Amino acid sequence: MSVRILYFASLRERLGLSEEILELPAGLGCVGELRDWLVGQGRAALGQLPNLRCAVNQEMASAADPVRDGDEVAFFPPVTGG
Amino acid sequence: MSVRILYFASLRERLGLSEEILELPAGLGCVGELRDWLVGQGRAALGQLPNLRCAVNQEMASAADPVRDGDEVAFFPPVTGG
Amino acid sequence: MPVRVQAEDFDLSTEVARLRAGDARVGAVAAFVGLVRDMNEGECISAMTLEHYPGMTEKALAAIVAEARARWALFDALVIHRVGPLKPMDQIVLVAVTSAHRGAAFAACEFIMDYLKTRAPFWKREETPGGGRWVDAREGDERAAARWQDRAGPGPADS
Amino acid sequence: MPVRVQAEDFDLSTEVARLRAGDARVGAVAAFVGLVRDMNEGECISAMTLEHYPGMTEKALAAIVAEARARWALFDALVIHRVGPLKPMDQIVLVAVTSAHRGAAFAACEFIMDYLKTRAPFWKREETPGGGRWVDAREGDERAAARWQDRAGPGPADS
Repeated sequence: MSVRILYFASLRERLGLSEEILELPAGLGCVGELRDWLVGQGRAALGQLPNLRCAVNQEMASAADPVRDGDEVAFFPPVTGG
Repeated sequence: MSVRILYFASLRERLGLSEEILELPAGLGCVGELRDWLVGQGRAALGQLPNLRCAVNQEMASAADPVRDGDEVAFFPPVTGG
Repeated sequence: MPVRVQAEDFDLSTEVARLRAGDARVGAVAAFVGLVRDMNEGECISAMTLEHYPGMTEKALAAIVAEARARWALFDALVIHRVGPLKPMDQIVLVAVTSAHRGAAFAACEFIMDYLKTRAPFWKREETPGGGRWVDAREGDERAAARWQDRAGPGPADS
Repeated sequence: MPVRVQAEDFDLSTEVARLRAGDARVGAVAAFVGLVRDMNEGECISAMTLEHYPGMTEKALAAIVAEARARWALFDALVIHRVGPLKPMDQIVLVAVTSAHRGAAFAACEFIMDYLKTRAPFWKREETPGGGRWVDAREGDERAAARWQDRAGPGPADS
């Protein structure tokens, strides 16, 4: 399945990457599995950031939330607006 | 002793009076005694207003607070600004 | 002067800009504007007159602002309260405070309004279809002011 | 539109006037403005850049405003948040709400700010003498937001 992945703020800078569209292997069911797979694919910063946050289709998500074909998944540090 | 007395809002309207300077009899020691004396002098509305409030020299006061020569004493209903 | 009692209207942006002018320590401005409503206690209001106690009003407001500054880490605070004839949608009161953080700003601004409502000598007279009437004090205002007696310091957002 | 994410500055009076335009039911406006400070965590700040997640940011802000409107009796609410490069004393964010009474207005305005701080995808990067740094999330912000989970309804000033 194909997923669009976005990175923001310090994570974007560390990865040197703001966006990628990846073909994921079968069996990647949830956000936590996607994160671990990305770390294995060389996105090491994803495993180093304390308090990594995630959104699926522009809604805040947790590691157990499902990832489906065509989803937009974003990883980022805790927000600091306002 | 001589005291300046002010009335505000509905109390001013009921008395038809906003300010008077009165020579008080000896023995009037506190705000409550002054109020009762004024009622006896024909300022009946002072005895009819529930929750009558008072200030002595522009500070909120209670019935037991002293009244002295030259003081400015104000009577009024509960405040409703803001 | 942090307290003004005036017949004239005021402009929110102008007052807030003046309050924080040149002070780059300010991270938070909390502001409140009270307005004349066209209905109160189920009756239509066509006009309002605000009476006050000249001299005492300014002192009472200054004391409330001083107490807010003693309780919270504020850089500045402003109260403007209008008096005289007003009509629906007119501005009545502005309270604005500046602080480094929002917790102190919100708390101080609400504190000043709650105390103003119960301690500053203003009285509202409303014109209704049935004639003029003096507004009754609201019991809820006393309760709102009483809340602060248990809350000496800053809230959780100030840490 | 109650939510705007923009690079441009805003004017407090203009926005508040628009929010309450023609609505004589409004008795209370609570407004908050967040500003860039020239110091943070003990370091001098010469400039700041605000990054956001286009699309999600607007949705998150709209959801926060909708939750505030469900909790309190508001007539209207507005959030403007700037993005891009900013400098000390610049305005970052405006939250303004209108209500009949001040209790609801204060609570809703502070609620929106507390939730915005922890749920809206914005990130600040500060320029300091030692170089650029991403601002760390503050634990106090999480606590400030968590307070509202126990507070479903209006406070004593709304009675």
